[in-house]
Amino acid sequence: MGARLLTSAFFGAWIEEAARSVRAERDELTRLDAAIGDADHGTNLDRGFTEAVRALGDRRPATPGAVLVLVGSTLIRKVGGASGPLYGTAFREAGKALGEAPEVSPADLAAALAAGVAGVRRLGSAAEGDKTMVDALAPAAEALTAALAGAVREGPGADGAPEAGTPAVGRDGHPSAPEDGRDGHPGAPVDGPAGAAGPDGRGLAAALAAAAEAARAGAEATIPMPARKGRASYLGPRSVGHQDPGATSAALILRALHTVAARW
Amino acid sequence: MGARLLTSAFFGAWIEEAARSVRAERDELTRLDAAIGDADHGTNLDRGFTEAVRALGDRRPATPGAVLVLVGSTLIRKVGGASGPLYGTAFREAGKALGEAPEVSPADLAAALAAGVAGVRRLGSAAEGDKTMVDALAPAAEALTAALAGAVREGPGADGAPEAGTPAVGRDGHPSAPEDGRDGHPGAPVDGPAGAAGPDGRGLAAALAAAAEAARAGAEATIPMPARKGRASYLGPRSVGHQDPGATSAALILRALHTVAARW
Amino acid sequence: MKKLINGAGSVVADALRGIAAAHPGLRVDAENRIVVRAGGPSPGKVGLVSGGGSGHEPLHAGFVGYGMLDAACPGEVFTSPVPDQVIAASAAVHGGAGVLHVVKNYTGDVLNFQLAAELCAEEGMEVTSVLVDDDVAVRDSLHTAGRRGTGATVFVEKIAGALAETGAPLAEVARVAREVNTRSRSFGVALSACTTPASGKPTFELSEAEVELGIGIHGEPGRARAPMRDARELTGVALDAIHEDLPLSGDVLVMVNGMGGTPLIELYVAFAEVAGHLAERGARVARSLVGDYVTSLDMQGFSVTVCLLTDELTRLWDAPVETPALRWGR
Amino acid sequence: MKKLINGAGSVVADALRGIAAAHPGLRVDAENRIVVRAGGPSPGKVGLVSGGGSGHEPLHAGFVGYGMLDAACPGEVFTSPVPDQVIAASAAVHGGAGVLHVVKNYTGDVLNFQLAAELCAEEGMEVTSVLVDDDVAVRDSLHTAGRRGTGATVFVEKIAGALAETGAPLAEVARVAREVNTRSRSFGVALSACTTPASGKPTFELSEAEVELGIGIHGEPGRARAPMRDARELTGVALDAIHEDLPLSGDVLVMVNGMGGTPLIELYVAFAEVAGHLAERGARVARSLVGDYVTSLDMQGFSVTVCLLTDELTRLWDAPVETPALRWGR
Ligand SMILES: Nc1ncnc2c1ncn2[C@@H]1O[C@H](COP(=O)(O)OP(=O)(O)O)[C@@H](O)[C@H]1O
Ligand SMILES: Nc1ncnc2c1ncn2[C@@H]1O[C@H](COP(=O)(O)OP(=O)(O)O)[C@@H](O)[C@H]1O
Ligand SMILES: [Mg+2]
Ligand SMILES: [Mg+2]
Ligand SMILES: [Mg+2]
Ligand SMILES: [Mg+2]
Repeated sequence: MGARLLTSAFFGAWIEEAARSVRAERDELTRLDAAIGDADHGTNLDRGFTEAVRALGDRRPATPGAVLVLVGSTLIRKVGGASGPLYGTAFREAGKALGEAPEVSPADLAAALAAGVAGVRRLGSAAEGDKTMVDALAPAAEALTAALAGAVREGPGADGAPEAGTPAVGRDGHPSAPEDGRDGHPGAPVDGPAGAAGPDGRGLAAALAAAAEAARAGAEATIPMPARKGRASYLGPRSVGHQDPGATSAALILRALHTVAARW
Repeated sequence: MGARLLTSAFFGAWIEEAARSVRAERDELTRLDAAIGDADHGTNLDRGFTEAVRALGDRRPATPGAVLVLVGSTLIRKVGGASGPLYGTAFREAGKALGEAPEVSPADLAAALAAGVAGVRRLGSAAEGDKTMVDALAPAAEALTAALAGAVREGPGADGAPEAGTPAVGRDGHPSAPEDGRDGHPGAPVDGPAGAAGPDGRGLAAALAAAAEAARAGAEATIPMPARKGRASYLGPRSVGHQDPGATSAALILRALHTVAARW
Repeated sequence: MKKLINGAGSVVADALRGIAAAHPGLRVDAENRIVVRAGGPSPGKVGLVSGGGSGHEPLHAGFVGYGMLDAACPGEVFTSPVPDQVIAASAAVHGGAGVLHVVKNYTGDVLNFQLAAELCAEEGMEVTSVLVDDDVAVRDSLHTAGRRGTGATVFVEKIAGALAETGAPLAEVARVAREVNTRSRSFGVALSACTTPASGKPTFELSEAEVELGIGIHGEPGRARAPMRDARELTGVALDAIHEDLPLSGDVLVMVNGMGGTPLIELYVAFAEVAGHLAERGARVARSLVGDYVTSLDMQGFSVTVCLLTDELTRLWDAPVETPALRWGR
Repeated sequence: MKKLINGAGSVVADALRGIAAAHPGLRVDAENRIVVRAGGPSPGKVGLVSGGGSGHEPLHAGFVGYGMLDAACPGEVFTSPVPDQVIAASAAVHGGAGVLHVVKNYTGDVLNFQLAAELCAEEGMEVTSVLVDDDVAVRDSLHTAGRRGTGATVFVEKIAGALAETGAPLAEVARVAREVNTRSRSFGVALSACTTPASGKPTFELSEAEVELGIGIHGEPGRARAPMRDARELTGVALDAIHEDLPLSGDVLVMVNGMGGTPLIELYVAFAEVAGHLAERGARVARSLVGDYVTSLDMQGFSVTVCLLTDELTRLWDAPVETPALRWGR
């Protein structure tokens, strides 16, 4: 569609796509949580996003900020566990960062994502490398900001972005994402004009492709880590070799954002 | 050895042989009890006969009758379950029937066995065909009495008697014993003089071979019966197709009696 | 088989040591294998003795204490106690007013308690036996072993124990015990078999899609195998079987009992459905127990026991009791 | 997976209906998903609120009643409750003297109770939180989630509840709660994994020859897998781990807790060994609990919790309590 600015409908579509994706991967998320946690992450998020979609259906807020705050509050009110308050805070902080504007820019979205990640870090006091959702969220926020800021090189095109059907769950334990996607120099491709992700939808889609890819790679990179936060930390070294369920769901949610932007 | 009369040493040897045999078949007895009862018959009898052997070792009573009464009391005091009082009563009644004689005849033994069976019937109020130990004990007592009374025909010799190594546990559900073994006309062989089991050991061994075979066949014949007494009766028709554990152990104990007589 | 034990041969003795260490109100006589109240016999009070195979904990030792049993005789796992135990227990609790034996209707229990009662009588003790036979899964007939004694044992012991505590005579205590039994019925369902320490193997095999209906408490298979169903339907089967035998109405005492391996959350799910089934039949849950009271080692499953209350039974149920497994009012 | 339930989605709601039907002394607020004492808040009494994931029954709803909790907030299976539940529970029990939140140290419980406490404060309630973190299997460090809260929760809730019943102020109740936690340690061992209704599969696989040492209460694997051993050795591992962290001596309160699928006879076997191990270290079992108190659905295994008693703690432990799972003195 190529709309310059993002409306509350766009954010609503994101949440619907995220809910679909979480539902589809629910059992896989629970399986990952069974390995190093308590086997409820898929059920938790499925319950939460289903409720979030229902809440948005009951009264679709007029502004993007209000959409995300409502989603965050719903997750806090319905999920429980560690992921409920953490994802809830992420969405609430992101929503608050968007303020009351009826439409927001891609740069606003990037700032909001960064605010959300900051909220998670604060609440959970987890750093990157602790084997949590932060390991997927933080590189994704950085990648999005960097891509929109123009630090994007030519690449293999949109094909390099994760497809809706590509599992976010790593299969082999070897992160395949380029390392520079994690340190502020994303190597992921854009299909907009080179040098800058313009305000049009295709540029945003490309930047979100980079963010989604960074999240996927970040999730996969949790495999060799020993956990230092959350339930998995009780396992100590035995948590090594398993992908973090929260990082995996974070990658799913970022992929949903790209999917929606790509058809916007 | 060919001793004409049976001493308390003979009865002690019987109990030792029975204890060995129960120990060897313990798990099989428990397995049979698991199918239609509560999976303890092997453990129960193993505990009981082990204690009986110990009791006889502590103070070997001077008379056969006292040996059996002590064995019976020990079984009552150590086994519990249904089989404890029933086997205990069988041995006590048999012992009481032997009176205080220091040595007893094969005919006395037959009368004692019959008295023991009567005790079991009275206490358990089980009839033949109820799928209990009575189905092995009753035909064995009858066969012994009949064999000693002379109703014994020539047969294939001692080879037809059950060997110590032959499992008393039926394998195919078709009793292989001749029917006349159960109605007072035992077809089992003797190796003594035809027409009568004389008072010598070989005649007694032959008569006990008939009794043991009748017990084995009686145990096997419980397979197609629906149980009407004991725990197996709770299963109703589902008890059909399984050999009764108590009948099986009764056959073992009778086989032990023959084994001891054969080498007496 | 993995069990938290030191060996199959010492399970009962080891557990008795644990009971002794955990409950100062009980005295464990390891040599005689009996568990009695620490205080000794109460003069003028009828002594209550029960017992049966081990593997059903808290039954019976867990019900020894004020207002319930005076002594318990634990046999080997799933094996009734021997007469010596019952005689020793009876002698230990005999306070001059006679002794009541509460016997679950199994051939082994009946025979061993019978032999013991005869010997007690020879020693001059007045003994009365009450048979518990509440399990409707078993057809009652003169030509069978008759119904099994299961969950109602808890009701009989609690209510008779309460009456005995008032100083009532033996005949009265036996009368109320029989009345509880007459007014109570049970039905059990297994989702899995149990494994005895001695055999080390499940007593039967049950697929993921099946349940055993009408089980007893010794790991014996039930009356029938049926497809697995939800809690509402499984409790419905149990209530139907009970109702058919003893029409349910009025105030009832209900126990939803776990067989040993069933999580409490599932027993509460089952209890919700049982209460609903009872209400549909016009009966009202006046008193209840939810938990593990009469178990079969590690078996997964449940049993339901219902007792039609009278004012007297309700009053005796509510009377104070102080045992390891049942306690209120003190 | 075979479970006595109506469906994975309704387990918690169905169990709450069962709790409501079984315990007239409790009021279940199905809409807010909280369980409170039937009487309502006691004016001038500190309100005690706890909660956590379901699947640990009787924890927490089974500890609501006189002398213990005022309200429990059950979350989904193994999922901490949401702040709304905690807020509703706090409001329901607030009698003007403030509310104590007893929180087991899990990221989810901590975060949800924290958000709830902030919102309670905004609504003018005085709330203090006490963190339970007794599990020595987890290394405590600023750079980890810290020790888990397990069995000591029962001790904290009982003892703080007893003090609250005397009308003690919030700071005092919080002080004694923290003291119980400081003096208590736990260690758990699994013989089998548990199966959550939602996943339908055991949370881990364990061979016949292995145990998991240092497990928590959510079906998570333990710190290490080790060869299966007998009850004496397995309890020795637990006691060693506890003793290393908190030297054991004097009078202790001990709980040998079943994980849900462990037969009581095995818990008594374990208790006998625990008492022996304690005596070897010069500690004496002054008070004890043996049974299922903090479970993990159908998991087979046990945990040991030891609390070094003081006279005050013993007195408060002995004070009357009347809840579904713990009752004495009334
Ligand atoms: N302190 C933390 N900071 C950030 N993320 C965390 C933290 N603790 C846990 N998580 C995330 O939460 C995920 C688990 O969520 P979930 O299974 O829903 O909750 P719970 O652990 O309470 O069962 C973990 O995989 C991890 O990504
Ligand atoms: N009423 C009875 N009369 C005779 N034999 C019986 C009777 N009841 C049970 N039995 C015998 O006892 C055997 C079971 O013994 P056992 O397993 O040791 O005791 P329990 O049934 O108490 O566990 C049965 O196989 C049966 O042969
Ligand atoms: Mg989880
Ligand atoms: Mg048996
Ligand atoms: Mg038995
Ligand atoms: Mg959880």
